[in-house]
Amino acid sequence: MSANLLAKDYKSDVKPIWCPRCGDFGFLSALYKTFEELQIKPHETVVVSGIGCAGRTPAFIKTYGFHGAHGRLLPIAMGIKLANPALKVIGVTGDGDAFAIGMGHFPHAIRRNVDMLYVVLDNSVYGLTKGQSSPTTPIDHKTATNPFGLDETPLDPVAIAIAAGAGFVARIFAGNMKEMRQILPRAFEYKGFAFIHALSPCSTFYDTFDLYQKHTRSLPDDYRPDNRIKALEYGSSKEPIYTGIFINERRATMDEKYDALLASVERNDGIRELAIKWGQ
Amino acid sequence: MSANLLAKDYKSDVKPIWCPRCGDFGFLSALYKTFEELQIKPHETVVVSGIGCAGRTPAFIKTYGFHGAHGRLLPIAMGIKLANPALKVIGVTGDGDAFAIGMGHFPHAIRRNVDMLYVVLDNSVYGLTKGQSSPTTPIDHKTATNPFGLDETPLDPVAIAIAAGAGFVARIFAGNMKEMRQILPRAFEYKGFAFIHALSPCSTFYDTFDLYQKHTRSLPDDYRPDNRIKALEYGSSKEPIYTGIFINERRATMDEKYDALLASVERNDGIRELAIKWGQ
Amino acid sequence: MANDKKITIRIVGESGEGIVSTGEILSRILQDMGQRLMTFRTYPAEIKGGQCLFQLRFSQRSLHTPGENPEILICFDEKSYFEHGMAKESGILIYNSDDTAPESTNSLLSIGIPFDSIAMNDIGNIQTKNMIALGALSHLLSLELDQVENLVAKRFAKKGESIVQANSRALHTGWSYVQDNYFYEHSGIPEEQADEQTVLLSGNQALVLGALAAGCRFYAGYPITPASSIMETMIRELPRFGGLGIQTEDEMAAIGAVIGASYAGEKAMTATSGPGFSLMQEMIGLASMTEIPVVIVDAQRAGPSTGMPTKMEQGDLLMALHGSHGEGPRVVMAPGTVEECFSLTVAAFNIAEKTRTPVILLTDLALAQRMASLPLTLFENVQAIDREILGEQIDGDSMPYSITETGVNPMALPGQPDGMYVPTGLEHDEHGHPNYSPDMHQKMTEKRHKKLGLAFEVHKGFEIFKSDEDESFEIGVISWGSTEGPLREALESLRRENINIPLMQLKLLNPLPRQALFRFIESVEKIVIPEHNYLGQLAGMIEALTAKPVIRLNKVTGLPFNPSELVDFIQKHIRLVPAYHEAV
Amino acid sequence: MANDKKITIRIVGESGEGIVSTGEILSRILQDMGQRLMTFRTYPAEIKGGQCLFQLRFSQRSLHTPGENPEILICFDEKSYFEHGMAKESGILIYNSDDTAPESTNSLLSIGIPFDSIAMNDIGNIQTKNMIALGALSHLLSLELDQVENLVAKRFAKKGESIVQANSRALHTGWSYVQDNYFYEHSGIPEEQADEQTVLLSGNQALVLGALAAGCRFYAGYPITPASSIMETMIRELPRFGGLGIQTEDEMAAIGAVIGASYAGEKAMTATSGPGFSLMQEMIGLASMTEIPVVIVDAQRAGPSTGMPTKMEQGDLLMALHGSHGEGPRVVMAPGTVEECFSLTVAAFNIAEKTRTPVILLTDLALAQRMASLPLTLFENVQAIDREILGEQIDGDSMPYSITETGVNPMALPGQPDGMYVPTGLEHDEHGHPNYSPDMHQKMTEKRHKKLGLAFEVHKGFEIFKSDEDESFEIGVISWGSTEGPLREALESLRRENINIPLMQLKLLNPLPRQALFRFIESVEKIVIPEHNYLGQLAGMIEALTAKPVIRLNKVTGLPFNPSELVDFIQKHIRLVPAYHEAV
Ligand SMILES: Cc1ncc(C[n+]2csc(CCOP(=O)(O)OP(=O)(O)O)c2C)c(N)n1
Ligand SMILES: Cc1ncc(C[n+]2csc(CCOP(=O)(O)OP(=O)(O)O)c2C)c(N)n1
Ligand code: SF4
Ligand code: SF4
Ligand SMILES: [Mg+2]
Ligand SMILES: [Mg+2]
Repeated sequence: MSANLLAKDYKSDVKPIWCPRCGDFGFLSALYKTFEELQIKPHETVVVSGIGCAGRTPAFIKTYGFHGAHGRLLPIAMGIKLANPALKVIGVTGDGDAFAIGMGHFPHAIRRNVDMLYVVLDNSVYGLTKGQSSPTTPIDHKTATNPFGLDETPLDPVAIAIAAGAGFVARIFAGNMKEMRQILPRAFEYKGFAFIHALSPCSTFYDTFDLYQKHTRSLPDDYRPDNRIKALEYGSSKEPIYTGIFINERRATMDEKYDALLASVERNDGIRELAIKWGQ
Repeated sequence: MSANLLAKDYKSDVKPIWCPRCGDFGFLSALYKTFEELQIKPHETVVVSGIGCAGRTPAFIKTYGFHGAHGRLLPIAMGIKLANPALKVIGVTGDGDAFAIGMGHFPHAIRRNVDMLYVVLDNSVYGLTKGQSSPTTPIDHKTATNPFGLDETPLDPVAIAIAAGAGFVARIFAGNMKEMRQILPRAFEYKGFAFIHALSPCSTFYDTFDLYQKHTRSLPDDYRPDNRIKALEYGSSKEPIYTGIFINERRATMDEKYDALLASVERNDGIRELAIKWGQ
Repeated sequence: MANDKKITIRIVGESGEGIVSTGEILSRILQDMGQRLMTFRTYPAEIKGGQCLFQLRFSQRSLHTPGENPEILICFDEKSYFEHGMAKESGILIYNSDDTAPESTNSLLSIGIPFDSIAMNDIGNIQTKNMIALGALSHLLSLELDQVENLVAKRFAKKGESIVQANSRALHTGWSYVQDNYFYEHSGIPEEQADEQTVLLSGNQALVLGALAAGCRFYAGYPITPASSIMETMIRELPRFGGLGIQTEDEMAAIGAVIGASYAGEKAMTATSGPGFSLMQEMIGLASMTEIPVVIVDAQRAGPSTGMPTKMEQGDLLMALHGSHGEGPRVVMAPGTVEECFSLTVAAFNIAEKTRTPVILLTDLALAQRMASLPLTLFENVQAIDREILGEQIDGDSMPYSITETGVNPMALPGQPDGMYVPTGLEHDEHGHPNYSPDMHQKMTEKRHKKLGLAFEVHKGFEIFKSDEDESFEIGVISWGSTEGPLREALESLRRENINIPLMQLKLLNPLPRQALFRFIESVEKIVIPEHNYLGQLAGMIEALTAKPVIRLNKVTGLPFNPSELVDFIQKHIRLVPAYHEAV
Repeated sequence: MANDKKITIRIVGESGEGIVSTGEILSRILQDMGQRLMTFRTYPAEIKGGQCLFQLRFSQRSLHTPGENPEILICFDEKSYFEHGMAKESGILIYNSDDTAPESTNSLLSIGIPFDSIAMNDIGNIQTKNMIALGALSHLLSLELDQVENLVAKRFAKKGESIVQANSRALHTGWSYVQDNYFYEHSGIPEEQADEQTVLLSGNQALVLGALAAGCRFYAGYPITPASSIMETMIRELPRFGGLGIQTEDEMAAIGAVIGASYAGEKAMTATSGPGFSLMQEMIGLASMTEIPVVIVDAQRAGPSTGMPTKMEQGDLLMALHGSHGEGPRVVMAPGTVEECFSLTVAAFNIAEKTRTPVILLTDLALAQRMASLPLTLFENVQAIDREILGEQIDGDSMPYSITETGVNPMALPGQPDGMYVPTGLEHDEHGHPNYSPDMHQKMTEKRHKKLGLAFEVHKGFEIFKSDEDESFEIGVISWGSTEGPLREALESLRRENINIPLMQLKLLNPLPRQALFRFIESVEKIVIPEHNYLGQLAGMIEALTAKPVIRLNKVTGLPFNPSELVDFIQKHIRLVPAYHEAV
């Protein structure tokens, strides 16, 4: 295990089943490279996912992983991290999985500050189930389930994350490899719940590649990721759509608090003694 | 039905089962009075709830109602409103019901802009199940499930509602009848999804009455509820805790969009014809 | 008489090569020609890649299955041949001679066509491979090429003139290739028209029509294979019927909205598949407890968990009956055919409204996606039953949950003066007020269960297929859901060998038509129950009810039974002593 | 010999009057005196208000039930008397003479004490009513008043000296009131000590001890009656065992976290009741599919929906077996006693770890809250089984899901080099890679089901109670869960009338101990199955398995069977021809 690992060493022998030009390829490739850069230990890493095209990611990576149920990535990831805090836990999934059926867990993972990286590959559509609306589909985009444009105002995941109090919030675009390579290592280094909103076009059902190419812009050089109100302003701007790190603030994580507790608490003296304590 | 209805006419013959001094009494009484003030028609009103002490509210009101399942108030309320847009739909429930198990529906009801009033009676604790932590319990408050202070940063429901794009967001304190009487009628008049964060102490498991008496303050007179960034600043202030209307902005509601669609769409020519259209 | 002739055509290739659209176009043409069709498809769960199969069978009579070994197999690559090729010697093979020719073909005639080179060199568009194949097929079946060309043009009109042109050229090239290089004596398609007008519909389409015909005016759902197309169609069509369909954030929201809408007076439905159905269980209990009529479709797929999202199974029967905590009775129905996807959906709504109980409609992936020719008369004179509304009947005695003789009370609808009540998931008294007294719970539990019996006023719950007037049989088969088709075909072929086996197809799984079941079971010595699940879920129910052991035939491969394997199964088991299922 | 004497005491009054704390203090005192106890409580679902009952029974021998008609009834108001008073003539009644005296008492001796006026005027604190009662009781039972005083002082120490003082005065006043005004010849509590050391624990406490003893080190849950105290205790105790317990945002998160933690190597558990259990179903299927061992406790309450949150029922058995879509096998166990709440929890973990399958432990509200005296030896030498870890065994052949003889593979744990794999809810091959081939699904389905059989290596799955060496019986009873206690008491009393009826208590409900069941059933002519549900859920399972009809005894009132009603039931049914359950 001591030899230098290359990006390709992190590829599993399952071939991605994604369509040609799917945005998820771009992210996956940035991830492999970040693994190489940081020399991430495969056996101490767990990539957890939900269900969807994006949710297939763990199968393509040669680390531990968990391809769970639709919308339940965050609880599973939390359980893994709490059971073994030495593990590096990375969640990767799609916008439907994260913000529709999985929405209920999002603010809670944030407020618990579970130490993990959570990347949502947002293509603003349901890819795997073939083109229905997702919580981030723009109103004017007609889909299989929005034939009349009756749809709803799209959610702004970055705004929600900031409002819920996340300590690390960033946006990347799967078409911008250079920036992904800058941001991913910082997200990896962050201790706590790091959320990355990854714009990752679906070439088959909603190709927004050119759109994002045109409308995304990196945060200004003098932007400092330490002010929530400002973060909200930039994070929810529609024109341009900013990419970069909106918030980067450290606070105690769930496993740190738990470690402190374990260190402070008196050890038990066995089941029999506990039974006596309760029962006599 | 034409005679003037008094607050007491809105009381059902089920007596509230709440503990003495429960904050929910204050809200309920303000609600009865608002009904009287606005001469709300009992049979055109539906009070929907989840499960919990707060969730018992519909039983005490002589209108239509629905005491549903834990966390599912919003979908049920949406179904009622869409099936019969003439109804006035009011959701009343507790903080656990709304922001723990029911969290996943909250941003979606907001972005759909379902025309309803949603009041969450927040006592920062699970009342009915006897004193466990809720998503809004402060870290330093020890509960049956937070004996070590390992708990998480409490959620800020007003911030989440603003980030999700709600058109009407207010906070009231069940101990401030005067202000409730001012705000409730405005929320009733609002067309769209109106969210009220109601501070309503649990006298049995977490009595915050004095605390809120001391720390709440009405929004400054010159506050204008038309700016999200400002709303977030005031809404998430911890000292003082502001009460009042943070945001009040009109946008098209789900039923309005749907009405427009119904008016524009060509009527069907029967099942047989549809079968022919599809099948030949 | 060519009347009874059935032809099966199978098209296999890599997903993305236009397998399904070729099959669908061909189906439409045959439908236009007055044939009766049935189709089958199976494909991978991924968006792109993997082997894919489309099969169609046609005849002038109604069909029970989409056939087994094809008379004609079109095969775009060798891999597909090995996955989906012919099992025994039969028919004509058309293969891609630019790919490796299938090594071990069992076909009587092999036609190699260089699809890739023709598409690339002659037509200039690799996407037209499937049109070349369709042209070749048209020749083999002596279809009117004009007609084929028109249909193809219509289907691809949106893609622009140049695509339409390329397709036409490809069709002609394929046609000529066979004409020029092979000699094949085809019998052609019988001219004689089937006697009724039919339409070619998928199971999901028929189900949507049933819902609309029954008066469903609210739909809420969440995408999931194979139920998504129900949602997509309902959302598109409902406004034209004055209703509304929406996509929600998850399945719990979907069933919640449906319960709310029905409480407020609309007939309402949701459709999902296994994982979503599991998530709905708590809320189904709420509907049962509050007595709000709702219809829930579970288009079963292979489980457990995410399972095999594009394969069929019948694994959810027991969950449909018992999937919620406590005992919240529900009616459970299962259509066996595409036709019943229509008629049982109507019945499901009628039963829901009549009994004020959730009704679960169990279909499966194969049935949802199967296309079949249905008589147009099916869609005429549909009887929709509406719930009893409190209306003018209000008097001192009428309470929302009073314990009546049938157990059912008229519903008050919000908006209606003086009918105010608050449904609750808590146990309640006749006013709907929470009440936990021992007596009340016992009585209300009985009331909720008793209502189910009313289902039989809408549907008798079963159908028996037997050819003669025999009164008793050595063996009898009981089935539910889409095993009906292959079983009928299997039993018909056994009948030709003078083995008479009656089939009882159950349509109501809860409540079960007990008396008919007892009569049927008394008429047979041994009971065989074939199911696409591991446990023998119906088998267990029948054993519990009748205290009679059952011979189980279980297949969990994700693929429907073939009539011939059923014949083999039955012949093998017919001489065996009934035995308990030995697994576990 | 006073050995066999059993005394039952019932305390009833309005919720909030200290009914439960009086009962608990009295129980502790009796426990200290070497008595064996069993308790029962029932109370309204509201936080305040409604009638509440605490009953305790003690003896020098182990008890099966908390008794029926009390020897002593303390009653704080007339309403409580009518809801929870005495059924037939028996015992002593202590009533509140400041309230209306119960009109129709069946008691042999009535003692009226003006609780309100004494509390207000003599003690100056209305809250001390229950202490006056406890004082009176102490006299009737000739308890050591000092001892009672000490225990009360300890319990209320936190509330401050003045409360402790008031309580003491109230105790003395109650004691004197009876001494001064009534003459009652009491036999006193037997001096003789029970032969083993015991502890008084609730079902939930015993279950928590079982989990800790089995090595559970991760807990995640969501509040719900009657499971909340399991969570609260686990959260408090786990850190002292090096583990962690958390409250999650809902039940799906709870089971998700538990699956994640177990995948990462910790033995993990969640506990809930009906509504939460319904919500967990999809994820239980995931655990089954990915073969991650987890333990799920469903403390059943009366359903459906929110139902009666403070009442007991056995309505979730079939959901425990079949509540998820597809067929994701789970092991289902049900303790019948508080003692088994400990021992079967240990077994549940052992089976989960051994079979890599979710194990569901069905308790119920009455059992969860029942307190019983357990021998301390129970907590000694507990055998915990750990999952097989991949460890050093890694070689070319070891795949995470290879089809082994037992069906079970050693688990690789994240952190362990070279064991990397990705569990998935999709059907998968032996490497864990998604695979939908017909063969693979059939094989993997078999593998997942086959493993269940290993459960019997941990627990034989049943217990048979019969008094003699008879080989065959006219009638035999089969039961599961907390009906065991009243049944044993009922059958013991029948035995005294020379009616010998054997009882088979099932502890493993899935897989069922078939061979033992068949043997048992062959030894009896008729089978009776009493259950607290409407359908007769176990009854149906037994009928399906054995093809033998069952006499069902169903009670859905939210209250446990009394031995005497079981005796009546059995005597009534014993002469009847077995009949199918007629409901539905
Ligand atoms: C409980 C449940 N409901 C529905 C589905 C069907 N389903 C699979 S993936 C998916 C959504 C995919 O969309 P997204 O999360 O945006 O991922 P993408 O495919 O776009 O990457 C759905 C609805 C499921 N597997 N489970
Ligand atoms: C699915 C489900 N899980 C758990 C419960 C138990 N339960 C009832 S009310 C409640 C929470 C009550 O807290 P909150 O919503 O804050 O209302 P409050 O009682 O404080 O007014 C819970 C967990 C339930 N009824 N259903
Ligand atoms: S459907 Fe869209 S999201 Fe899915 S693999 Fe294809 S391009 Fe990617
Ligand atoms: S427990 Fe708390 S929230 Fe519930 S009724 Fe009592 S005071 Fe109100
Ligand atoms: Mg997506
Ligand atoms: Mg609360």
